[in-house]
Amino acid sequence: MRYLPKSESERREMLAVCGAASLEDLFSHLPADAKLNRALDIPDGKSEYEIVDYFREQADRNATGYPSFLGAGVYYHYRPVLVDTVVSRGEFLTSYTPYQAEIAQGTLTTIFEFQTMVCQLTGMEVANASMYDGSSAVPEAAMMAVRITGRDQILASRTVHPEYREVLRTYAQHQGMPITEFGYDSESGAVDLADLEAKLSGKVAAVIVQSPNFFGIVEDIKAAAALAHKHGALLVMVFTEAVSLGLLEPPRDADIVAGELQSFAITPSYGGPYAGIIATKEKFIRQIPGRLVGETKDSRGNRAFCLTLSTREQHIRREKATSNICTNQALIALMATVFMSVYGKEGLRELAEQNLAKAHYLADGMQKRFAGPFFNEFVVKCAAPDAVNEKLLAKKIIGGLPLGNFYPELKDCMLLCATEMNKRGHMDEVKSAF
Amino acid sequence: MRYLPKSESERREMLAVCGAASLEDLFSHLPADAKLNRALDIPDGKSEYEIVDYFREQADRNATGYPSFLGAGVYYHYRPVLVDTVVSRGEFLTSYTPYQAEIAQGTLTTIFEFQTMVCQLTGMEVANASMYDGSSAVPEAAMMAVRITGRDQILASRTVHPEYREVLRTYAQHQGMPITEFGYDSESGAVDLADLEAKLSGKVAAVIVQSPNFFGIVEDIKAAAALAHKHGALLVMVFTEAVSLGLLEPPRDADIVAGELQSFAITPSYGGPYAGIIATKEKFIRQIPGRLVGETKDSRGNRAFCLTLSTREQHIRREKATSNICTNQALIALMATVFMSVYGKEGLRELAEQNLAKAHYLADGMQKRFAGPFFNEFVVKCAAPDAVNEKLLAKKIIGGLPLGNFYPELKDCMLLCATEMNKRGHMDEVKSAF
Amino acid sequence: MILKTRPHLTQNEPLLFESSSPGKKGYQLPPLDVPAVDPIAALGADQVRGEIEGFPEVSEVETIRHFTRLSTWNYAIDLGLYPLGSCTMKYNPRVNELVARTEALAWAHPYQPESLSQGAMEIMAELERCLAEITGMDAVTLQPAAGAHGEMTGIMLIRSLLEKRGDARKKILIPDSAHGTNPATAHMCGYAVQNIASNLNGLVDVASLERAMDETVAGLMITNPNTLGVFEENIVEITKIVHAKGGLVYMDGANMNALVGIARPGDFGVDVMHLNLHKTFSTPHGGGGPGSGAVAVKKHLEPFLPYPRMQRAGDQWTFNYDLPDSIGKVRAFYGNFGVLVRALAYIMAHGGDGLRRATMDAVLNANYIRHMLEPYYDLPYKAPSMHECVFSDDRQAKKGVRTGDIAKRLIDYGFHPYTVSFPLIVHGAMMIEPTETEGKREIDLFVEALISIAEEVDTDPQLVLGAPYLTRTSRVDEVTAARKPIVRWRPKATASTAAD
Amino acid sequence: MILKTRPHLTQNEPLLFESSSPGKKGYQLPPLDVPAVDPIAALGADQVRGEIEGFPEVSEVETIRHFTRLSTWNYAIDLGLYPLGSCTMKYNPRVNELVARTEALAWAHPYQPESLSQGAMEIMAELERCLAEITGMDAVTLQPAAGAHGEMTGIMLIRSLLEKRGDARKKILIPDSAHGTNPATAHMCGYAVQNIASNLNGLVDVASLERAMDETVAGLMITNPNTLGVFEENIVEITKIVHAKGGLVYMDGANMNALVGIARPGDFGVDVMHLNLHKTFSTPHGGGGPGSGAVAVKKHLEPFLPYPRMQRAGDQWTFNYDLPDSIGKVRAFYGNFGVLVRALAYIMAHGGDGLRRATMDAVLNANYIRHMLEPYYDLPYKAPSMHECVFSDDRQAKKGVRTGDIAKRLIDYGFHPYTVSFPLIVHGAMMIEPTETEGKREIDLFVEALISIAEEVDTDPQLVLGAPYLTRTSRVDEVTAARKPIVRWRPKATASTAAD
Ligand SMILES: Cc1ncc(COP(=O)(O)O)c(C=O)c1O
Ligand SMILES: Cc1ncc(COP(=O)(O)O)c(C=O)c1O
Repeated sequence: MRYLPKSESERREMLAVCGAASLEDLFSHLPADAKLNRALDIPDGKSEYEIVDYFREQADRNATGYPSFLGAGVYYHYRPVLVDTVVSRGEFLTSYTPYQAEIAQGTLTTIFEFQTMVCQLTGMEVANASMYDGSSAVPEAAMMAVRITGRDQILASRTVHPEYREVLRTYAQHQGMPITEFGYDSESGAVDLADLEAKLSGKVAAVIVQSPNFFGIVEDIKAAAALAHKHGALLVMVFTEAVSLGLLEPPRDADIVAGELQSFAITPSYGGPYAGIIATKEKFIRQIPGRLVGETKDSRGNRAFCLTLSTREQHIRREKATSNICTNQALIALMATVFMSVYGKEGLRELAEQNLAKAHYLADGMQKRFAGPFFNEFVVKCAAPDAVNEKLLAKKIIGGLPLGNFYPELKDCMLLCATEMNKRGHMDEVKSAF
Repeated sequence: MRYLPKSESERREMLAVCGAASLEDLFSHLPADAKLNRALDIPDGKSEYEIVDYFREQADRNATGYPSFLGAGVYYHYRPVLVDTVVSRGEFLTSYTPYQAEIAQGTLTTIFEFQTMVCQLTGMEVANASMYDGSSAVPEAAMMAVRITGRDQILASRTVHPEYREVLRTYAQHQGMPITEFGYDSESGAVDLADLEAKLSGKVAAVIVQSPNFFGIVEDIKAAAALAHKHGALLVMVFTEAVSLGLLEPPRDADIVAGELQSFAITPSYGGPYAGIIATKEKFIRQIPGRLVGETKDSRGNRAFCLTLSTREQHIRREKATSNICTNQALIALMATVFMSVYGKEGLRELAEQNLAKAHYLADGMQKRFAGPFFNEFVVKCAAPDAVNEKLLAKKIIGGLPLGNFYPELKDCMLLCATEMNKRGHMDEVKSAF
Repeated sequence: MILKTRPHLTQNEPLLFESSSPGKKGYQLPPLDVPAVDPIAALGADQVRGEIEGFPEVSEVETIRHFTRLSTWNYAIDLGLYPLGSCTMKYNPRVNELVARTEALAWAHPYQPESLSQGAMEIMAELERCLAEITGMDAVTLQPAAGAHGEMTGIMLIRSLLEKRGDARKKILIPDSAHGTNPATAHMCGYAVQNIASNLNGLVDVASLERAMDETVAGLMITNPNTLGVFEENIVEITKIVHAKGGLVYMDGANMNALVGIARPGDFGVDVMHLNLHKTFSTPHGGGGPGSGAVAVKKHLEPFLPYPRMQRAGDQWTFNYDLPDSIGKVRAFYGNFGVLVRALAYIMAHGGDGLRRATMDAVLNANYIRHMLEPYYDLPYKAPSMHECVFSDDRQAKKGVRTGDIAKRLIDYGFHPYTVSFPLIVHGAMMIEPTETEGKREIDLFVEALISIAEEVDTDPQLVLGAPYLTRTSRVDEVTAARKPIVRWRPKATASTAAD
Repeated sequence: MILKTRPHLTQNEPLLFESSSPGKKGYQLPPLDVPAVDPIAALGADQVRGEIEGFPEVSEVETIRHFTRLSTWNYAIDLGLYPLGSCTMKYNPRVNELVARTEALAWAHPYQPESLSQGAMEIMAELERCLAEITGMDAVTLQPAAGAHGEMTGIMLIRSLLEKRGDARKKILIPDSAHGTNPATAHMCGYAVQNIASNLNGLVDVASLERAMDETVAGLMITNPNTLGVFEENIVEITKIVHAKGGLVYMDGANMNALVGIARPGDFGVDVMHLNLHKTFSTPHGGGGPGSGAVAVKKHLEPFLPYPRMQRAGDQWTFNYDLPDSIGKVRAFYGNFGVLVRALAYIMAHGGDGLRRATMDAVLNANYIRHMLEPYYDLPYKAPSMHECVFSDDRQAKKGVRTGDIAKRLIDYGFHPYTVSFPLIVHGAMMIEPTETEGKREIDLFVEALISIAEEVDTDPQLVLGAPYLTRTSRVDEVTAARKPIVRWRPKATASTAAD
């Protein structure tokens, strides 16, 4: 077998050293009732070419080449070719967590750059090396707030991505961390600050707000933070569309930022792998979950990087760790790092402005459900979202996300997204389908 | 521009050092009548994404996914994924000819391995680092034979790839190297040894025979070599289908082997780039064209490799060089090297046997034009080759090569090829089209 | 003698921020085909940021050089044996990278219509089937993003089942040899952790377990083979003890590379377990992720699995969200799909028999190393080894050389170190997992290196203490890093020279 | 001071043959879906070989490690400045690699029907158009595989035209500064070579040319800018002199990176020229190829171009083989199509104005280096530099240090050396071509390195003579290699240790 680099004679030599007569001998000490006494019911090993064919066949049963207006937490953006060039290098692809700093300075340096760029984008002071994704970063941020404040209640806006809130509920259920949701303003589509204020109390550890929110509306983080802070709670700002950070005022008033970098050259890949982040203020550094890379020196005095503050982590602190996370999303974070390097200061701005322009072109003349300012997504009213989507599918266009499942009160609404990849002609077709 | 790594301020600083006020200043010494006074008529620079779109659009106007039964010097074979993995490494892709051995041992070692494997396959003693392709290797081999023998005439079999013979004629025309062709046996499709013998004389430098020949027939190289040697001529053996070397007796009786390695994981790529080779006997090493890598030691006594015998080459010997070749096909030769490493001793045999089986399955029951033994190509008789191909095209199958253009006497014939990539079902469809 | 490496120059490289210059660009966007929109008009001046201070400004060639140069500072499987115990650093087949990039898979949106996602769903369904067969379990969820995430999912499943039975219970039992994620997970799921001391053979002490197991215990988290690489010989009895008291058995499947095709947790009493697809099933570790922590369960836990679950409706796959007992989602969407594609490609390449052969070669390699090194290093537990073996630095410590020092010296010999100081029950642990994708030659060089280091420790311990010498970065001061953490670049902090 | 590199360990690696073991496999084929055929029955026993002696037998993981390890022994553009004069080692954009692998282009068979090849043909036609515009010529053939191949094509074109006029003539004039391919090519085309000495400025001496040019001369092969990187200021006069005597002017276009968008050979009297697409148009050098040596001609040479020529038939491209005056094919099929795709992608990325800007940056870089280094190295010719500058080792030679030694020392400083000992008219030449894809930072480091080496030559010439020190392979003994050439591995020759 091509993945097993041994000849039969080598196996025999090695078995002899082990004092075993056969490979099966090596397992003779296993209790008989724990052993499998038949072959696995998995077809014989296949050649590379058959494997490629199989996945192509499956891919042919998926949509290909459909222009799409789906967003809702997963965005279509151009992917610079350099991204795969870099992450395909075996030195990045086939290494592991940089425990041994002396032979992992490549990975460590890129993570340090990643942490820095996440701080620059979010206006935070420290950022970790990545979380599984945006959705799981949210409960981790909430737990962090609980540790910091010593309080236990969480207030989450209903405009936070519905799946993120579901994940928050799952994580929270056994931690004695009650979650309360607050509403949105039915006019603007932004958080209902009055409802938030009403629900705030001295027991609240964190207020969680997303911007741009699930409806695409840019939130007033300053105002939400002011309310939270008034009650001694932390403000957790969530983002799902990282490209917006190229244009929007960073959430400097937030205490913790939890977000998803999928927009930064990470393919949609049917839902993952993506890369989540948590960023915060310097003073909360010891409560941050996940890995952190720090700058130091080697014994010759050269700048060097290493994993640091690992006493926060499970392999040292065990049940008292800030999180159980171990393997994170390093290679995906590297994709985002390369993306940020390629686009850079001017590029990210231009990219964000193109998104703004595209979405506003698409929205123009449509019946928008909400009046608040929006970035590259917006909610549009239509009697039968599914029917509109069917019409578009007939033209080989994938429409927007009908909102009825997540928001029963918005069952006559659809969330549409337009990015730099959407062409004007297709947008015109979408408009005419309503 | 993304390929120009300078900011405007850096340009200004550098211009200042040069004592120039502007970039245009750097060209002020060019005579005015030699200068272009308008912009180039080439559209504005495009983004990566537009470039990808353009080539996709062009690709969409080419055949995709058609099973094909074309061979005739260019063969469809599986391409191990490792090939692109290796040649995409910047260290191989973006380096040049290994003039500076101390920082090119990677390339040098792979070429040494390449040379060795070509020798092992062909039964020759030395091989060069590559030629442009198989077709240009043929005249280079002929010129080599002329230098070795001091004679000037070349006898080439009509069963050598017609395009290779055309290239031979082009190269030969101004070198006082007359080319005479000899025929094939109309029964067997192999060289007509009687015709060869009749045309041989003490003026002949080389006899050129291809095996498997253009009709797919395996030639009797031993017999042809015996005739050539009897008249003091060299025997040049040509191959276009390198996979056949996995199964066929190597041409040990030949003096020079000139061939094409396209079959070794080199995509058809509409005709190039491919990799030619020349291999020969040790005693002719100083007459071989192109680059050679040799083993030596470094000053610390470690094994090392370097370019060697460069006094044969144009940059030293100028008009007395063995050839004018400079840049060769190194990266493509590396593809073949990786291919040979992946398939190895057993794999190349199994691959060749699969080709044999597929072609014989396809040929079975068809009206073969020639009776000689064949490898993975054969000539089939049919009244109207073009009509058959049209019928197949309607089924999205690309048929064989009608032979009328190259061999007027075979205008009712088609050359068909079947490799490990051709599926039985498609072969059955081809059979039924005749 | 160092046989495997020679020093060679590598390029220095500053941070991206340090090589930026205003106006340098690595990107170009297609021209906008719609009217530009003034951000301030659209969003309000308060909402529009100024420039991203300090953000990189580099060209394309600088970007590729930056990351290429940095990459050369890394060790990787593609360069050699990577014997990090417990991490199963096996060869990552490149065909898996290719298929994961198939356009209609890589660019599939999780909310695209199910009718246009049948291929992706079929892939997930087939992987679930294979993993159930391999583990001997009844159902699999692919949602968890890594092993620890799978553990959390699994313990929540246990909790939900117990809650449904009427009592979530209080504690989880965990052997003291367990990985740190186990106790951390139990804690996140609202359980207290009770450690079970290992017996003299490094195994779960059945008597202690019996004593600890009562109706306040929700279950046992066990790793099998355990972190010493030893198969829990009493596993059937152990699971019976737990079950007898109404508890459930969670198995940490990080070490499944020792069992695939040989033994199935489902057959020896495990109720729920995770698999690390990035270990056993060869998906690349990528410098620390992504992974996948698929969780396999027995029938009785199936109703509690995260939603949605795939099910057949006629000839189509559909997602079922209507699962009232589900613990809920543990992450958005369906899992690390791109990782799942790779894992299935790996399983297909091996096939059933090939997977078993891989397991046998993995165990052969570990046993060979164990036998070759036993004369030189202390082997604290003598039970038969499966896929890894754990030595201690006991003999070398007498010369003042610890496992971490030997690890650093191994670097000079051209190898990534083994896992250092884990499991905690071995003082000065040296945990070696070669995996099946190492040939005899590479393993022999590794063995020779460790023997040579053992000799160095005898003759010249200082040599080992100062290692590594042949790396561009010598021993890194981790203490200072933690004392005053600098976790991001700032303009002022760069006194280092341009060519740093 | 060496600012750019630090030593780091790299993996040793034996040859593939040395790590083979019988039965190891790196491949698997799909099962045969037709009956197997007995080779001996089908071909005869005489025609069937035994096993391929010595051929590799290694697994997939060993293959990837083999080549990955070897790759780390190479320097490359992706690692830094590669200032090989005359080679135009510029950045190779990665998008070009992507588009060249587009399935329907990479897998197109040259004999597939024209109707199913329109995309490929359109790409070639568009590239021909762009190259004609850039060179100011009338027609382009893409068939030649590299520069030297293009030269051969071009000289054959000249010969064919002259033959058609009645006299092929005898000689080709070539400046003594020319690249070796020029005389070698002329010889292959049946011409005698007459050298034209350069004048004191390194330029073609117009008077000598005038003297040499007569009716026996078929033409002049000129390189412009010449190999000193100097624009032939009398080029218009030169071409007139040649034309006046019925000769033709061939331009070696290897240095077109100095002219694109600034000046066009077609406008200053050139009849035929080649372009090295692997230089000027950024296609990767790949360790020595593949390249493309497209040839551009004026109208009067067009009928002689290699067949087939593309032409329009309605809305389709077709190949025309019916060209009675054609010199014939110079290679099978249509050229190095995969290289052509990359070159067109490069041209599209820059656009007309971008190409001009690239030229200007290339010339700026060369002039900057020249100015910075002039105080330290002898500049034998003072004419203004275009895209490269040529120093000599004159000052350093006095200390016994030659250009080749300085080159080796540059390696320690983290750079690929410049071109050594070419052009021949400069004794001890140091030929430096930075290209436009180098930033100021990299160039400054290069300048500092050469200045530092100049100081080392003054203070410690032995240091320079022993270089390089920081490479895994120290100075290589090329003399022994040539004296008793070992150009292939043989089993007996491997006394070297397993871990070599
Ligand atoms: C025994 C064991 N359990 C659990 C884990 C955690 O898995 P992951 O890193 O995928 O979260 C690991 C990982 O190193 C491990 O070795
Ligand atoms: C001036 C000059 N002419 C011709 C050539 C030959 O080009 P190629 O190597 O593409 O055959 C070169 C290549 O180095 C060159 O520098």
